[in-house]
Amino acid sequence: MTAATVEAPKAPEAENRRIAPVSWKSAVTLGVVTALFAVLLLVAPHAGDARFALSTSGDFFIIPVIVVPAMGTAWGCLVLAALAAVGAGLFTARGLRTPAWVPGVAAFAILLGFLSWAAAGSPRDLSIVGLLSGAVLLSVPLVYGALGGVLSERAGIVNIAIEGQLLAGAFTAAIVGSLTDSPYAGALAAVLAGMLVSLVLGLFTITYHVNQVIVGVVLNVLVIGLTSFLYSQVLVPDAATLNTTTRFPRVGIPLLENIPVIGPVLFDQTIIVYLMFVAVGLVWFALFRTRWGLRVRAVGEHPLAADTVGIDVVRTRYNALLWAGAVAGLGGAFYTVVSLSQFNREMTAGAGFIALAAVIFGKWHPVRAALAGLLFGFASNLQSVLSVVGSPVPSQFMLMVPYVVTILAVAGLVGRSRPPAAEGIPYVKG
Amino acid sequence: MTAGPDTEHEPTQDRWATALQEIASARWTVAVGAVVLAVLVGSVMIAFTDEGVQEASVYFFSRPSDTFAALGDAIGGAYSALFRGSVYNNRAETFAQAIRPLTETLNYATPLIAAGLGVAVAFRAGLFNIGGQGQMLLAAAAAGWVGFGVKGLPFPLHLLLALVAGIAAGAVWAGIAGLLKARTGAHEVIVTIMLNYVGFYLVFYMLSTPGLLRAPGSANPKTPPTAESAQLPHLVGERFTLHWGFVLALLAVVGVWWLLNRSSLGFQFRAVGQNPRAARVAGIDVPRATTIAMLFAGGLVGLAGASQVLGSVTNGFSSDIDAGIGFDAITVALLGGSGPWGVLAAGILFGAFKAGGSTMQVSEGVPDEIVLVVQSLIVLFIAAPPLVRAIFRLPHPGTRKRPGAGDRRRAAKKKEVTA
Amino acid sequence: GAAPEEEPGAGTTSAAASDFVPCMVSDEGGFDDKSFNQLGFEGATKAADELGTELTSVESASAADYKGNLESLVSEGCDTIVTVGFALSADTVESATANPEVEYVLIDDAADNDFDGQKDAENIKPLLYNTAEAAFLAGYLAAGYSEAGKVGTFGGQNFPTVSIFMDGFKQGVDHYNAEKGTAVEVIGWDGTDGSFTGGFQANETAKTTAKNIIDQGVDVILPVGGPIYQSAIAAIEDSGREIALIGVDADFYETDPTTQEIVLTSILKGMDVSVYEAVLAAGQDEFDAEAYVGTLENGGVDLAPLHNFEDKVDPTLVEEVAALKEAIIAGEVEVTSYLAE
Amino acid sequence: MRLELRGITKRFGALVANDHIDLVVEPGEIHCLLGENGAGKSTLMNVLYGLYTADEGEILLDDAVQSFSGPGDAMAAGIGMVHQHFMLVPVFTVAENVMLGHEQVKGGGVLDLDAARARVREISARFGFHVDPDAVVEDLPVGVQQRVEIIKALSRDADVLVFDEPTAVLTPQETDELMGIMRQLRDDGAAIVFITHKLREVREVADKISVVRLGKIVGEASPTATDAELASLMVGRAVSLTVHKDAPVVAETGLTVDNLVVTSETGAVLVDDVSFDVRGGEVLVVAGVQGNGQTELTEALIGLQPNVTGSILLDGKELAGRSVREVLDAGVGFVPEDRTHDGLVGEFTIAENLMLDRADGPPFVRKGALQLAERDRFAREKVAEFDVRTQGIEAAVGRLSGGNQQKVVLARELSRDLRLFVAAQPTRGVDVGSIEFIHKRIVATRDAGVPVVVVSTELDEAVALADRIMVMYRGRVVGIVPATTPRDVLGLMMAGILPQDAEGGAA
Ligand SMILES: Nc1ncnc2c1ncn2[C@@H]1O[C@H](COP(=O)(O)OP(=O)(O)OP(=O)(O)O)[C@@H](O)[C@H]1O
Ligand SMILES: Nc1ncnc2c1ncn2[C@@H]1O[C@H](COP(=O)(O)OP(=O)(O)OP(=O)(O)O)[C@@H](O)[C@H]1O
Ligand SMILES: [Mg+2]
Ligand SMILES: [Mg+2]
Repeated sequence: MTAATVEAPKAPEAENRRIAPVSWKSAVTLGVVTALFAVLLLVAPHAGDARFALSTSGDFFIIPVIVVPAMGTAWGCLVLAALAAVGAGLFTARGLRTPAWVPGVAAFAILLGFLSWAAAGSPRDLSIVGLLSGAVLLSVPLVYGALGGVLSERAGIVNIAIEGQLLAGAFTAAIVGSLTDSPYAGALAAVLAGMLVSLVLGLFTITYHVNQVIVGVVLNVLVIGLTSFLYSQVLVPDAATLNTTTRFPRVGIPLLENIPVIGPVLFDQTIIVYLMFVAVGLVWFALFRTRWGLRVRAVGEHPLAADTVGIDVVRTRYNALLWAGAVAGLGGAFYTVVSLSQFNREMTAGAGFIALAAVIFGKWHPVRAALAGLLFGFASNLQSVLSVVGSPVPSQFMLMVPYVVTILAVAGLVGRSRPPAAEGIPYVKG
Repeated sequence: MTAGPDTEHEPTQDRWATALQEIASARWTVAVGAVVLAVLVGSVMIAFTDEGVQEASVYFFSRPSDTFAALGDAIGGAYSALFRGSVYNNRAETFAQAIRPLTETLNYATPLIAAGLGVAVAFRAGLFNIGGQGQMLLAAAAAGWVGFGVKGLPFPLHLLLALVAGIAAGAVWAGIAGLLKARTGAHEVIVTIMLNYVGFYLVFYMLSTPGLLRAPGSANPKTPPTAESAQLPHLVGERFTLHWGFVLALLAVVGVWWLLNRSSLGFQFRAVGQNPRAARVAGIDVPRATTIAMLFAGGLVGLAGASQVLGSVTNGFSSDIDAGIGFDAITVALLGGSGPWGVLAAGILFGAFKAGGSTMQVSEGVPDEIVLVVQSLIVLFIAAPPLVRAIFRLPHPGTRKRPGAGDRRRAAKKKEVTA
Repeated sequence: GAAPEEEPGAGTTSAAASDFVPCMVSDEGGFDDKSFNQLGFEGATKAADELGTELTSVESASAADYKGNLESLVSEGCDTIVTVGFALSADTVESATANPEVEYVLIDDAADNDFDGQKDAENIKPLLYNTAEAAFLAGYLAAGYSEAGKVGTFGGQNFPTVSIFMDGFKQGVDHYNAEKGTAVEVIGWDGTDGSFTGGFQANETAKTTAKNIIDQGVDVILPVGGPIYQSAIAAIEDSGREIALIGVDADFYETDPTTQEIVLTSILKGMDVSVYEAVLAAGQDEFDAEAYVGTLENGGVDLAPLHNFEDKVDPTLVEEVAALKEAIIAGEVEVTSYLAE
Repeated sequence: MRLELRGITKRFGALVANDHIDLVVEPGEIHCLLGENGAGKSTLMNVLYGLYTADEGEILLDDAVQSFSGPGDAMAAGIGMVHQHFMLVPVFTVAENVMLGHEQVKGGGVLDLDAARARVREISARFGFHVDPDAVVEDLPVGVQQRVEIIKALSRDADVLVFDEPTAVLTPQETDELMGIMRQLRDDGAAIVFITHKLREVREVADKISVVRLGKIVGEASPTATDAELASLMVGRAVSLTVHKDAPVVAETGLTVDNLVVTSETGAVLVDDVSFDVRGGEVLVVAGVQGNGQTELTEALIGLQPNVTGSILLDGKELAGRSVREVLDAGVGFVPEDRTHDGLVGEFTIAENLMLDRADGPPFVRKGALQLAERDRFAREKVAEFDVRTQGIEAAVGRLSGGNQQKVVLARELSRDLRLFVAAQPTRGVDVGSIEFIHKRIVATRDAGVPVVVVSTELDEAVALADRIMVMYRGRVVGIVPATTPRDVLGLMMAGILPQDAEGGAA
């Protein structure tokens, strides 16, 4: 060894001086949203009380209906949100990172204020339980679809075909569920159908190196075409035997289901919903805690590096993709053996694309993607609940709510998200 | 060490074999193979639905010839109907009627080409525009509103104004996604998907509201017809629906070609699309390029929307005026390799399917989902030449030794070395 | 199976072969929309069968197809073309003007696109249905039947052909309240706007919309819009409560036997019958282009029998509904709707 | 283990990258492979490692013929490789990267990260590395990433080890350490293949040298051969290894940087209160271990860093806070450190890349339209002038070898009217022939009166090119010293020791 045995510095930046980052994004977003809400309250004030119902009949104890003066509450919430916005501004000005609870408080205040405003003067109770449980149900296919998206994209395969996987799952579950009279068989068949779509996606993208976006887009069209064709040619003529399923029953979890608010929302559901919660955890665990997940992520980030350590890139990608199809297919089963007892043409109606958005929104992380799906479900049900309570906003604008909320959340709070590095690039061996 | 040994002692003996091999490994043979494969699958589906085939197959074993005859009838009938409906109607009495299908094809192709270009331009700038639906709806709303709402303007002026309004509306709707991406990093895929829904409900609201888009006096969510002075004139005479929108689409093809290949802006789009980091280092304003690219993309999709309400659907429209073109445009753009000429060809192919699909349904009772299936299979197979080659046992291009790129490079180097 | 005898010139099987060509084009909903496309298709098919011919039909995927599809039908030599809905109205008028020798039947629209109160082409027969009248009866019945004092409704999209049901229903409830001094509430429609699922898909969105209405405590629900009633049924099942469903268009008790246990009644809109009659008349060279408006009076709209609910509904209420029907026919009780204006 | 390659031939299409190569590496031997860019060294090693399948020839280990269907087989047979381009997953931690492919698991496939951490620590300790097993690789300086590569190869107890240009991104000290490790491994009986472009390293560590040219072994050399002999054997002609430059003719005007501070998005201070000036006709080399703020300094000069305070005056005009476009228009030429990611658009042609930073004005753009004739004329001229080895100006730049890619970037930047030239690591990974050329061009630029800033981690290069040397450590300037400063003093400065102390310490 040479004389100069100077110890190389270890990670030099570690001891570097730090100056705080200055990002005004969350402060500005909060300010803008608060201002918009203020404008709403000024332009369209609403007299009367707002009534919130928290309990359902099966609860351990009954929380009485909460009645609040609507405008007072709304203004109070506005002040709270404004304070949060100012707080975020102060944090930023002081060069501190705005803690997550600040936008949290603001979001909650605005939501509550908006609910009060919208429900003002209505004689009807706004059921919080209904709002939340509907949100969970609306998000089920989105969450499954998003998990499928996360699984395949983590392995480096862009999954535009979630819509096709959901639809194929829904269709197969309907036929098999009807023929066997068993929702379990239907769900299993849906899993296989989702895997079949994945297999085709894999064949073209992994084996034949076709552009992943093309294949995804086209597979959606193909599945829509095939299921619609079979629906009109096979299911409709013989609906009684081929398109009438038994649905999964709801199975309440004893005791837990009687807890007010969260009991009926979380613990009185069908097995597919419970499985969804389990699946979120499992996908997270599998991706980040197991050998399988490490290899899947390696293949999605740097397939050549994975290859150089002896990982079979092609097999790993197929494997992840098949799991993705299985999960998304199961989500499709929700349509025909949980929600309804039959299949209808194009019944997924774009849910796969919303799920795709949730994948990106959730930054390719299973838990965050699931939360994004839940947020979307919540916003959808919010519009529905408010229209029932009798909101003053035209129905078309209420129907926009989930989409606008998503845009605001992505632009204002999430920002740039980085996909797995090798996503979309076929792996061709030298 | 350069070219393989076979070049020297390959005799001139078999020119034919060489020629055949070259033909067999050409790209268009793959395209033909793809179409044949897709048509085969479609045939199975047609046979499956055809009553004649079903009836004959019941007694297949006692008289199989019937089944085959029925099969032939059904499949031949369906595909000849597809041809009759999209290219040339040999059953027509007059020549004008006979070529009507071709004009229909071009008519259907018009918005597909324009919107396909919109998706392609975004693609080249590294952006995935799934928002065609929303952009078309907004464009149709704006062009339609000018087209029936503005009174007293003379013909070309009114039309021009309506066109500009439509293109601008499409551009703005896509521009929102571009701006958000540039400013906040919000992923354009999310934003464009969401804007589709927002656009749909917004347009539906306007259609439901008297004084906005809804026809006065009507209770239905539908607009009044487009004023004569704002309509795109017929291109080849009153009898054909084909209108000047097709010419606009062709101009857009040329324009996009120029934009992408000959203009500074297009160069910047492509640089940003291929390598945004290098583009930034080279002084290109990436956020600006992103925003402008989305504006262009939306404007082109807007042209599709405007040409629909000013040319094809002039009797007033409702909230389904986008007709799925926003999504078909993605396939068209991808099939066309995101290049203007490819988009033109793919747009016409898809237009032909749409035009022929109707005739297939009408005269043979073939459900038009089959067209969807055949269409998507063609795209899949065309995109995967190795698969098609494997199925038809076509030779792989480059199995024959040709003096290749590397050879020349090496040769150059060698010269340099020996010099 | 055994092969049939080979017959020379086999092709048409029916002896009563006719050279009349009836045709039909759907709107974007397609012929299995469980609504007007489907019922119109059934009516037209039945007429074609009876005439010994076959119905030539084409489904539109979107508005852009209407013109081309009509064009295809005309060039296939159709004699009578059935079209569906306001969306096809203008294109039907255009096609009818260009082809005066062809007869057109337009379901659910007046073919009056310049709003002068006259249809715009001579050879179109518009079929209209003042369903508000029947919905009025349903509303009255529901109000009387409801023990909770709350009834609900929701629709696919806020189209007049959809909201006419919801509005008539609400008028019926209001009438009941006025008569009886009760305060039965209608949830989901306030007279101008209400709860809509945003589309005509039977899916989770439709189901949660139904569920949210059910959560308000209603015991009668009226879903309007093709297959979305299936979502309502699923929501009713999930609620575990006894909630009655009111069908629309056809008698659900007969068309969808799975509903027999819960369907209180259906608001009938006789599209199948009127289309059948119009096409049959055309096939027998008796086409008349007179606009047809289905009302309680001519039986074009009606309330279906109560079937299983016969014993669950107070007989006096049934009598009141019958009397109300007569009163509406006689013009004593006014039902407003966009068709009655 | 004894490694023998017999008649290895590897073709890419019509191109023969390896042409019947025979090579024997004995256990306990360090075998150096020399050759210019694109000679086929990496290809040969990738064949050995199972990444490529040879078209002809066989691989023998201890005289047993092997058939590898992938790197997994090669690793199982005892071959380890440190790749020229890092084979690390950037978002993984060090431990995850090291364990990838041979993970230790607890029950049910659950990763045993503790075992992996322990393994990393153990190897680090054995070879004197300092690597935190939980650090995320992309946050690490390149030198540390290289260590992770080495740990990865070592963690599998390979008998045959391939090091493909591992020193390109290392500092002299790090290089010395690595060579120490290689010797240690050799003494333990490993057979080692070592690829490098740096002749000093070859002579220091090689037991045997084989020279590859155009896919063939063209000869062996002894470790005692001179640099000039090795260089001409490699390139096939005589190469001048020293930079000829005259005494600087320094102008009055130039670049003045005052109190420059650059902060990252997360708030780390990357360049900490840096001040210096460079005058026209002078080369300032910024030396230092990779990751001490040099990259960020150059990026701040060009306007690529968002959070910058302080002042950057060029000929009296303020550049801080300007956009990249404005800085380029002020006459700044810039060669980024990472040419493939920051300097070139790989899918673009050579001609297009040559106009990349002049895409919105004359001479290549008029009235918004590209001037293709002008562009192609310019491209042909520059390809000839800079001796870019290519089939033509329409060839995609991504297909060029590294050295030629670098020439394209240089050609583009040097053909504008420059008032300042900034080049980061201009010769990294480039063969001696190309280095000679690049150095000549940089000196010519200086002689034309332009102030030049060159960032280099290469001491040889720094000393050869510089008129003055500025050493950076942890974002700060340790000192600005004349080019004649002794190497060991510079080495100590690069470790953060102030010049006066360093001179004492080295003496
Ligand atoms: N994946 C590939 N596809 C086609 N040709 C390739 C590929 N990889 C290498 N080559 C060819 O093989 C030749 C040898 O490349 P290789 O990477 O082995 O060079 P090298 O000697 O390692 O050069 P350097 O010193 O720059 O690392 C290249 O010039 C190139 O022409
Ligand atoms: N896909 C490809 N097809 C054909 N030739 C290729 C391909 N990829 C690379 N090459 C060739 O590979 C050579 C470059 O090889 P390589 O990437 O190993 O460069 P290099 O000289 O090793 O540079 P560096 O040392 O910076 O890695 C070029 O000569 C190019 O012609
Ligand atoms: Mg190499
Ligand atoms: Mg190389």
